Amino acid sequence: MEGIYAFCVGLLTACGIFLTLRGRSFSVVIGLTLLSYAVNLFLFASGRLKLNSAVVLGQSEQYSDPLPQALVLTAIVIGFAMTAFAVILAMRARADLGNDHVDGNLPAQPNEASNRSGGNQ
Amino acid sequence: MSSLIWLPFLPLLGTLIPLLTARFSRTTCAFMTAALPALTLFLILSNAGDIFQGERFQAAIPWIPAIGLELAFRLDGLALLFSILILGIGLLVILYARYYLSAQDSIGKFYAYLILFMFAMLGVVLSDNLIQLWFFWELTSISSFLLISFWGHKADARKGARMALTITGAGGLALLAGLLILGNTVGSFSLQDILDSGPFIKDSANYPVIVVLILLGAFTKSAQFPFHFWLPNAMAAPTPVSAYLHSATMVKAGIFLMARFYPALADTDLWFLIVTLTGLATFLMGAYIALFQHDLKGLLANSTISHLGLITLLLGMGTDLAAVAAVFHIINHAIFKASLFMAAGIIDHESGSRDMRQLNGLWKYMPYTATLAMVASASMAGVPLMNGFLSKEMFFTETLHQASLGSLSWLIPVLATLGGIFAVAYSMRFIHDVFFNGEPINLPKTPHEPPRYMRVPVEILVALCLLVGIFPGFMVGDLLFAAASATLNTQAPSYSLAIWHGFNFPLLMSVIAIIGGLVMYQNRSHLFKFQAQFPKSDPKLVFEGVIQSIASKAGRIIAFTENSSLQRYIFFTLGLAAVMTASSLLKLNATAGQRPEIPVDALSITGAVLLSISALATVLWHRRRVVALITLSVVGLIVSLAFAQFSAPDLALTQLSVEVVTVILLILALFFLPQKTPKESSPRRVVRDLSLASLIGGVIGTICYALMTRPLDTISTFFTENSKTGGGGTNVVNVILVDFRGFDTLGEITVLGIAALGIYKLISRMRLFMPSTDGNGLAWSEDRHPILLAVISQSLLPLALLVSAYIFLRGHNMPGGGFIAGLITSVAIIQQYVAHGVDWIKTRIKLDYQIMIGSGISIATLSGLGSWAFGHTFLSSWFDYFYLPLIGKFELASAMIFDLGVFLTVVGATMLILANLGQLTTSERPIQKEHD
Amino acid sequence: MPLYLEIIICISLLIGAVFLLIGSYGLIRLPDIYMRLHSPTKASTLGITGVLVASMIFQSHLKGSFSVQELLITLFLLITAPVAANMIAKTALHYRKKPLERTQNQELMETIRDREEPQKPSES
Amino acid sequence: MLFPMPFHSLLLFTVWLLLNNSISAGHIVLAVFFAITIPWLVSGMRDEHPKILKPWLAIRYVLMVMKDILTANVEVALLIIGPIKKLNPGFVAVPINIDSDLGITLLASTVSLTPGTVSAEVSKDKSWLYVHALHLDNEEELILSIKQRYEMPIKEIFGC
Amino acid sequence: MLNITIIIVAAFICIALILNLWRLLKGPTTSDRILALDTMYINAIALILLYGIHASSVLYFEAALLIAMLGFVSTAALCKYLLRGDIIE
Amino acid sequence: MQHLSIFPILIPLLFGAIMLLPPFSKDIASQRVCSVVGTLFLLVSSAVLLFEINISGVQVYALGGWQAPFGISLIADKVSSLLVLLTSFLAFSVILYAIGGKDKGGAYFHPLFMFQIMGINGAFLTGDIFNLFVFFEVLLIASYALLIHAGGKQKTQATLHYVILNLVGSSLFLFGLGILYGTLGTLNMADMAIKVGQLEGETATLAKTGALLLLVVFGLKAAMLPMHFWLPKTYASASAPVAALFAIMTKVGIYSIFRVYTVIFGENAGELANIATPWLWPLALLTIAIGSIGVLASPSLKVLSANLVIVSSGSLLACAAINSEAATSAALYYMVHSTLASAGLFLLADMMARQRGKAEDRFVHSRPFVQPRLLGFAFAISALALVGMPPLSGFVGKVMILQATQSSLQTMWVWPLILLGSLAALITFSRAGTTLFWRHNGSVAAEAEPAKKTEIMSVALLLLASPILVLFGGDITEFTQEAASYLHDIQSSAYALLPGVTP
Ligand code: NA
Ligand code: NA
Repeated sequence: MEGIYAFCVGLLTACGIFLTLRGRSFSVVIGLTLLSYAVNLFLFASGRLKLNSAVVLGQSEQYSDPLPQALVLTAIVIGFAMTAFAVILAMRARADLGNDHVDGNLPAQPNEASNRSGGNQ
Repeated sequence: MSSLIWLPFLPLLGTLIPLLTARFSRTTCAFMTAALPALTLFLILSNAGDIFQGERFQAAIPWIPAIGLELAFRLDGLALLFSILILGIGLLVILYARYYLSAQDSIGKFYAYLILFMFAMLGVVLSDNLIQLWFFWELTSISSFLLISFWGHKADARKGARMALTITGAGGLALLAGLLILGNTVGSFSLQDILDSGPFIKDSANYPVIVVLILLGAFTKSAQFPFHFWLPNAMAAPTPVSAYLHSATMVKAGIFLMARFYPALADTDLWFLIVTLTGLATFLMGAYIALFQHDLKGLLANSTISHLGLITLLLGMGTDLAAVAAVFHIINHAIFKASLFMAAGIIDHESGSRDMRQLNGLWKYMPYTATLAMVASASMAGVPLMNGFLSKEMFFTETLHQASLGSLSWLIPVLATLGGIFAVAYSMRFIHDVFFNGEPINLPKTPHEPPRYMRVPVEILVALCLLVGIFPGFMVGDLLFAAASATLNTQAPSYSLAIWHGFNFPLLMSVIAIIGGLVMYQNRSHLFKFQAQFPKSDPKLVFEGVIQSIASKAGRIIAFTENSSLQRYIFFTLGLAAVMTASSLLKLNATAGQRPEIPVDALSITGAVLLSISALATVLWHRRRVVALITLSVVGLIVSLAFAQFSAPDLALTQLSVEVVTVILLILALFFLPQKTPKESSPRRVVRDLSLASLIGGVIGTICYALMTRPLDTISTFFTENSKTGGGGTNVVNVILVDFRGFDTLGEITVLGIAALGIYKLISRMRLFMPSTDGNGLAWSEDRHPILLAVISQSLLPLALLVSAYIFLRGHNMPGGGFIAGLITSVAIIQQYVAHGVDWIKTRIKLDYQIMIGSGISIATLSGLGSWAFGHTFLSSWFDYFYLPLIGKFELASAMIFDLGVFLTVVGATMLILANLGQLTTSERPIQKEHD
Repeated sequence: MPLYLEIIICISLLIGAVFLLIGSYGLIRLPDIYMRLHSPTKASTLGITGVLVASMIFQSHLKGSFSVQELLITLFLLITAPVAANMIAKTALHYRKKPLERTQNQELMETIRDREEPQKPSES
Repeated sequence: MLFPMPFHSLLLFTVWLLLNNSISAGHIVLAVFFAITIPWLVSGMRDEHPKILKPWLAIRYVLMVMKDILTANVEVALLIIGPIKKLNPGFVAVPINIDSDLGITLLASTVSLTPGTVSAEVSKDKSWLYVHALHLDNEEELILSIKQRYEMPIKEIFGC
Repeated sequence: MLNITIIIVAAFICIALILNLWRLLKGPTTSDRILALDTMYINAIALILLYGIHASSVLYFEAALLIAMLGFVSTAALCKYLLRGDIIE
Repeated sequence: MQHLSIFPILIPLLFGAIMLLPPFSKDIASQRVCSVVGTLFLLVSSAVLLFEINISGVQVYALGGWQAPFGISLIADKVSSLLVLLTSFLAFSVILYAIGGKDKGGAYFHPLFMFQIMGINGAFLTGDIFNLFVFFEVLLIASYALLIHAGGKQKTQATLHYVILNLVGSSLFLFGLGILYGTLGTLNMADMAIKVGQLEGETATLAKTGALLLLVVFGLKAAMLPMHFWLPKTYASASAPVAALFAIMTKVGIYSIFRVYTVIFGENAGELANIATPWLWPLALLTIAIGSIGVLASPSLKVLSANLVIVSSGSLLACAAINSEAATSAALYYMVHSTLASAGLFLLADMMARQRGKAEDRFVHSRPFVQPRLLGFAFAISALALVGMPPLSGFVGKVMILQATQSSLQTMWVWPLILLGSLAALITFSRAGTTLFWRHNGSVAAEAEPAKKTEIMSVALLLLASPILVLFGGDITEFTQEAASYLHDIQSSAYALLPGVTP
């Protein structure tokens, strides 16, 4: 199980980082969200995985480590606050700078042809 | 002499006087300004007798021992000599400047700078501590900068001052390094210790470094080749400044430094080689260039360089007598050069020009001044009966005794004579070209004699030229001896100060110099023609050019590195992290540890597959934003399920609710952002990013696995053991949050509150582009508030609030708590916003979310403060069980108040963000009439 | 746990699972978005009810008291599922998603999309 | 007024006890507390809705719908796994005659939950309910059954 | 018996979830994806409740309840976005 | 006064929260009073705290009454209380400036300012590494919000970069924390310091990766190369009081490096002893170099100030790399000096920019100043302090750093860089000063805004600190020396803080 778990954490990290390295603010925000999932799972795992051992006294026979859980809770909330700020800041940047590139200006596009319509509907 | 500690500070006090007295008459100002330096001079002179007897005054009090700095002064012969020059000539300059400066110039500011500089110089020469010496050394650089740039509105003054500051400042840094190494080598920063450790220093491995660094300081300050070029450009300063800085003080500081460290550093081959060669080169070059200057002050400036070279050369020779000669020339040069500068200033002041091509035949207009100038330049030329002659004779004598250059040693006296020839020639030019040589050409003013008292300083100095020249022993004998002894740190050797030593070789050299000089001046036109062939380069422009090219190169480097590309910045940051972690991970032999693993089941595999595929899908489709959002939601859902599976119900709940709020937020944002992302990353960039991402992902995954498969001893048993008894709750995670680590939670809700405030700030001035169609040009639906959604949302609200209350109340003992409850409430309210719109809500509820945040944080904090009343630390919890008839046993805990604060902050923050974000559009967007 | 309880639990679990699976299967199988809408709205709702009943019985047994919390989940789902379906249908209509070829009264779709009254009211 | 929304208060009271699986005195007190405070809190956030005039009819209606949900679900499940070729989907416009939004919503929801139909839209003038049927045999029959089986009772319950 | 049933049921739900994901990835329309996500929420509820039975634990109910409540909100918001762009107007 | 050590956190927190509530929430005048009173309280209590610590030694404040290592403890020792006092003094001075009118142009300036102070003080005081993360986030989010204060395109753009980079940083921080908890099983820094010494083999290797991740995070905050890129634009675009307050932000990163890599991964960390040093060395030196190049390239006073911050970060990192008591002492002194001096320069730059019309603070010729003498004097003071020339505090700090090098190899690298850095600053400042004050055309600009009394007072306070640091340099360096030796002594910085634990 640990192997699968670790694989997922690594994959999420990789996905998050790849998106964070993109040029558009929305992709970056999505990347950061993925990264924060990875972070939370990682931090959680630092207390080791246990099944059927929720740390509610009297409800389980053995207990998992409650401390990382508390830490992850804090991290989730803080991550939410930060993501929210980043999202709105991205909007503000679009409003102020006219585009949604993280650098505030669009890179020179050699050919617009690559901008194919994705057609999501 | 107990006053020695505060003596140098007397002039410093004086810097305020001119600023305060400037509003009175200029004369008053000048006299008041002069008072303290005069007093200082008097106090110092009153001790001269003792010093002539060979005594040395020292005083020190500790200051900053950590850097070896103490407030330490010494008054010995050398210091006495320099103090007299600094203060004496300083006083004359004060008098002179009173007349020189025009009414527009702020005389108060000028005097203030001058006194500051005087203080700094005095500090340098009186210092008995290396660091303190450097301290004052730098002060001279700074205050001379102020003086040189006194006419800062002129470009020349600015550039000249900058150049002087840059060169001397750079030298100062080298000096600091040298002094620090010197002090560390000896183990003391006390000057006396250094002077007493000469042999030790010269034997030490650090000696070459020390010598080079200290000499760099000295050479830059004393305008030695190749650092000489700043000095002529410092002539942009008012002439009193030049008279002061370039005769007795600033440039002499470098000489002083060499003299001061003479016992510690001199008399080695290295010293000889560097110092004599530099001195010789400077001596010749200065003299040569001086001849070709058309600017009166330019001539004097280059002559100064030359004379400084001469003194340096003497100090480099390493014989005691050479040192004596050097000290003597220091005195003489100060006297005649100060008077010459002042004379040049008078000429400039009264004729409006310093250009020797315009200045001709001034004898007729200012014979008195001319006479003074002629005496002084005679001294500069080394004409007998003048003081300059005496020290030059000693110099020539010493050059003859040099053997250090081996078979080439004869070069030194020859070159010295050559320098002498040039000196005579430029002195001649100074006299003849200005006072005779026809009629003035196009002078702005008709020249005339200066005011009476403007001449006084010149008269005094010229008188000194003669007096010292004729009665050297009487005038400066004791002083010279004391200063020379102090320089040598031992009794000076015997020498004769007689005017006449009989016909000897040095005399011959003098004669050759004088005759040669006259001949050379006579035939100057050939020389000028020869010189005119060389391209002229203005060192100022060259220097500015160099500085500017350095700045622009720096600019290019910065523009290249800080290219404003966030992608690059992130890449570097993550790259460093990857390199650091990966490199240390290489040492991990086995990834898996000893801890038994949980067996894999199909459910988990399904979860992993769902998670992986949706994460990958998010990446693949990140340019189709809505789709990415949906796949992201799946990832969030699976993560929550994972938390639930691995025994963290609280985490699952929190993750779920945060997830929903985040998605709503992202959807809100999506409306204002482009619907799709263009494909703009080059394949190379994609490969690069993919590699980095996989590397870090791999590293993190590996570490995660390695951690999970190793046993761990944690502090957590304490929490499970004390949760119920100490924290009053059975949900240990919640008890950690509100009690054991409640401080974290307080910080966390503060973060949330601040984020909301910040977002409010972001929103409040946002001007948004609102698309009227979707990404493909399809107009939006006209149904603003679908009826089913509206009605159902209304019915859900009370239920949601009830659930929220349920989650809140049970949090302490079962999964739940204030945070999750807060999010549920927020989501329920947001749901109303989605279903009904802002306008509808606005008329119906009047919640001030900002107040909610404020009171939430306040309540949480105050609940923690309550414990102070009982003498406990902040956030100490309190709980008890109560029994009420009918209701039964129930628990009350301070943690619940804390949790209430959390709840309020969460609701306030989320709503402040979302409601305001929603509100953004309502005012501008045309409201369609609802059909009813 | 008494056998009869176990049997009941197992049966309701299985029923639930089957319907859940059918619901999700329909999502794959049905040819257009309008038809697919039916499958989770109905089958999955029933499926989840099965699981909820099982859970309810099981938890009641576990706690030793009557546990009906799960009814609340059912309540929520019953309330929200039609709205979700309605909203999704609206989006599909809004984007003029073509239904299956043989869908009857296709001409109504544009009317529905614009929330107008039907041009020629059905022959009622 | 202590109970601005008596139905909701009752619901909240019940749900609280349901959530806590308890009818202890403490929970009853809390349940009453929430039954009073929550409606009071949200009362501002509501449009006026018609009152339930015939509660018994309402209960009967709920039970009937539940039964229909069961049967409908089985039917739909069979349709889903059966041959798709046999399915005849279609849109249907159902004329409705209910004044209140709540009533329309209830009707639409019921339609969605019961036999192979999903409420797709309500017309602007709220006099038509558009329905998508998974298998449309007989259009009139469907309209009639919706109107009789569901619309009628709803109108009666709310008296409109 | 219960254990075997749980395994079977879990397998069913897993398959259901995979099918949902399939639809979610395949689309073809965003509406389909939202529908798939919504269905996924329902299956997740079932899974959690099942897990509660399996673990004989009462701690999972809230998670199920929350998914039921919140899943709808995000479905509604996504649909509203597709319809109007602006979800809070 | 057993609660004294939490005052520096609680005072700004409460004042910040109260300013969100009526009657303060809608009225800037009362918020200003509130802020001044709050920061004054803070200043006084921090001073008293420092005084007490100096007399009676380190204070451990167990929050919630839960003893270390189980609960969160605040550690008020000489190091942290010095930096808290520094922050409080800075806060007080900056708020004086802000109430001159810079607090307008957006909501919530005062509460956010307070929260930012709370975050910084919390980061200095906490003895728990996760709590450190929390306070980092508090100060970061407040800084994000303050950065955009008064709006403008540049601000938005710079903030976006700053925010995203720091979000990445926070993720790395949590990864690092996860690793450290996963290997050490504790969060209290003193406890970690003790447990680290017992790690061996593969667990030690794992812990090392965590420690290095934290180094990246702290390095990002401290503007360590190659993570310094964000700083110049961010600082230069920030509104003046915010930029001035930011002068301490990099120091939080530096402080954390000292705390973590001296106490936890210091001499006594067994296999993990001094793990940061090999990385810190090159990066610190390169940071000084790139900062100095930036100094030379600076086109305006604000950018110059920002680049000077990078140079000072580099110098401080070099101290961390030297890793000795003398170096730590030098760093502490230098931190105080450079924070106040650069804050003063940021404020000054703003005062000057407001009087120069369109030229603002760029080094181009412009209209003359309304208050040339005042500004000139202040400029000279801050220039001297920042270049590191006598008689101001810069030279003391510089000499202390130079004196702290321990081997000739270190000397060979550190000395030239630091001295050349000073030269770069000297060149730039002399160019800047002569241009700003003497290259004029036209008359005073019509829109020129003379500096207000409170603003002058604020800058005066900040700049006055510099000569005072020299004048009382003996006592101050003695204090920093003691503080440094505390930090390097595992007995007092770890064992003594844990009840019942002995080496
Ligand atoms: Na002439
Ligand atoms: Na809106």
